[in-house]
Amino acid sequence: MPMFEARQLSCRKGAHTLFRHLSLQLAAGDILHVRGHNGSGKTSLLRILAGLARAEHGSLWWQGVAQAADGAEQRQRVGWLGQRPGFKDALSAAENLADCQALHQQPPSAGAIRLLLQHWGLQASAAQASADLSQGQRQRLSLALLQLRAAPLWVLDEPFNALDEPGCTLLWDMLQQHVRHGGIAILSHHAALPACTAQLWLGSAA
Amino acid sequence: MNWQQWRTLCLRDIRLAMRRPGETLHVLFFFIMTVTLFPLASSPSATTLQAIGPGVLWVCAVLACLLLLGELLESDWRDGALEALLFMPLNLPLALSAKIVARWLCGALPLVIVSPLLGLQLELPASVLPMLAGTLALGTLALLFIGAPGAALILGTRNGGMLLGLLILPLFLPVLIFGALAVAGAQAGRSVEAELSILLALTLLTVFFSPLATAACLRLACE
Amino acid sequence: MKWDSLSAFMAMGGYGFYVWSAVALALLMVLGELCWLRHSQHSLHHRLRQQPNTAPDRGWHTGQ
Amino acid sequence: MTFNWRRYASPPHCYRLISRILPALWAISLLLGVAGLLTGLLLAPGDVQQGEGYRIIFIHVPASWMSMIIYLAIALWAAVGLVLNTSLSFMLMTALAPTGAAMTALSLLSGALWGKPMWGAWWVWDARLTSELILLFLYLALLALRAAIDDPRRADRACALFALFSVINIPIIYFSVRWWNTLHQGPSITMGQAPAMSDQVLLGLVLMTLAAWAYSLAMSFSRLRLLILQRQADTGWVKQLTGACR
Repeated sequence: MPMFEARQLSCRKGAHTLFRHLSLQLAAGDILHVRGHNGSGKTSLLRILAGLARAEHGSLWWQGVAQAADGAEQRQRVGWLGQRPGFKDALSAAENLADCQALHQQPPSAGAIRLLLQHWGLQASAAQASADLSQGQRQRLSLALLQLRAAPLWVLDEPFNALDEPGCTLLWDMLQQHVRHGGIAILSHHAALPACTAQLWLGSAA
Repeated sequence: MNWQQWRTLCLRDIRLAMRRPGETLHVLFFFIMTVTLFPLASSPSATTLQAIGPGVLWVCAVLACLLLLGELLESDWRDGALEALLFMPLNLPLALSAKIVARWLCGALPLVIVSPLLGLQLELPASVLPMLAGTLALGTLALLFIGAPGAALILGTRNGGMLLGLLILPLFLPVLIFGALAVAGAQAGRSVEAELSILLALTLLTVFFSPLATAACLRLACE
Repeated sequence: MKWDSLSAFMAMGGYGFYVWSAVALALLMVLGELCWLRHSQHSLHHRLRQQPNTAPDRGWHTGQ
Repeated sequence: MTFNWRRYASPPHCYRLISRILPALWAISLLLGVAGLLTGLLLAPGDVQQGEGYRIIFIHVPASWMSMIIYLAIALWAAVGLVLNTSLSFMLMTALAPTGAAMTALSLLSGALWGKPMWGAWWVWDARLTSELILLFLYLALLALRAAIDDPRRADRACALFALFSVINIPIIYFSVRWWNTLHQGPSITMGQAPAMSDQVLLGLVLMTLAAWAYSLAMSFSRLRLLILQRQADTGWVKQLTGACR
């Protein structure tokens, strides 16, 4: 029985329909790569799967249990990475991580935060306001926040944007580790990703 | 959702307001300037000022609250912190009430602290000033809570700021009417027991119910 | 019949201006909404016939 | 065969149903309007205090009632739309709003026309008239919110949420305006109670109210037809329909 399932999803943007009767099943340890040219509805699909947006028709199922249409239950299980950074520019990286820790009811531990910052190469500018970080560093901070949340289902919208070579390898290691621990990842990326277990083409296939 | 999360959110917003005091200070200066416009526009004579005093202070406080509400969710919406809030294990209405209270502490309390000085400028008798500050403190809290759903509705729309005024000014009227009446009544020596209790009732009503509407509007805005 | 002559009816006991302008306003409102409806109908049918997938619509008034 | 009401929740069926009853609705509203005006202006006797000027109530009172009832209808359809997630109820809500705004404006203007001969002032700070003015602001806010959001689905839900949130505030607003009015003006300047209701006046009022009801329904349903076509532009039946009447 698949861990996460979507049935007969359909989504409309204004007067025209992006996709219809879209179904997918994902078991623990799967990485789904959503592909499609611009405007094919990749982001809309990801927002529906994350429980942010509401599909025109269709439903989401988690371990065989149908999820409420407003997406509240679904969002508790999802680690979301969208186009927007998701942290406050005026606060420093360390403060953002500490707030995220507190808001997720995790015991506050400076050690875990220091480890995360070192892992993502942000310890040098940990005290700087996040606004002064480079675009790549800001993406790394978003990924660090995602790792801190430790959600079973990750929905990532173009996570490789603005990442340099070491950043991409760090992201891959995190994905592999997440999937090895029985998690699921759904991500969209414009280029081919060989290590993904499944692919989903939106719009007319290339 | 436990109170430690509520405190974290509230403290985070207060820290943000302290880090960038510009936003809250420009609302305070706006309040002071608009109040001083009225004597210049009408006449500095004590009788006129005393007649229009309470109304002027309350209208300017309402307009200042409108500015505060414009900023309430805008910055969190732009950098995705609101989206992140939706994924956290917390009760969304309660979380939003934390943000509104933080905005009230940083943005509205300075207005309340300054209002007695402006009251003196408008020839209000000294005995009325504590009533003025008290009703403004209660009233601005009610105004911020009433306006929060409107602030959430205009996220992501074109010219949201102008639309916000049109959306929530009609809803501000009950608080404005009873607040101004309370101060005017105190000034005239009447017992303002009734107006104060209705103002308190309005504040409690909005503090408990409008976060639910704000949460619904927010989920819609983040779709 | 209350009025004995047309002129008395028009004068409406001295309040003619107010009563007739109220009636005129009501008719104006009805005609205004009908014209607005006609305008929306034309631009909608024009747009529907022109290209099958229409631009994102904007609710009750069809934008130019 | 049990009559399945749900069938009319789907836009194509609803479109056909409306197209069938629309001509009849327009005819009824015209008939009632003419009958109401005739009884009001021709048959009804003059009022002893207000002379002939009171005849404006045949325009003012139905318009005020309709402006209030339409806002409640908007809030009802907003709630139905949010609960059942049917796009048709949002469309009906959107179709009702302009007519409600027009009725409110008409009620305010006719109120001013009535106030001038009676109290010598175009605008009277009466509790009912002031609340009517605030209702107009709420209608304008609803229409502005509708126009500010492009994506129709999101605009529907935003308007629905605002309509529900504001309809709960209307009684509070009316209560506070009445309190403010009685405190400052005292009961002297109010619109006064309805004039002595002879049966012709009552008949005129009832006819005009029914005319206002029929007119609002007819106008809203006409606008609803357009909205259905617009919203279902890419579906087969609309293409076939518009193609057919090329």
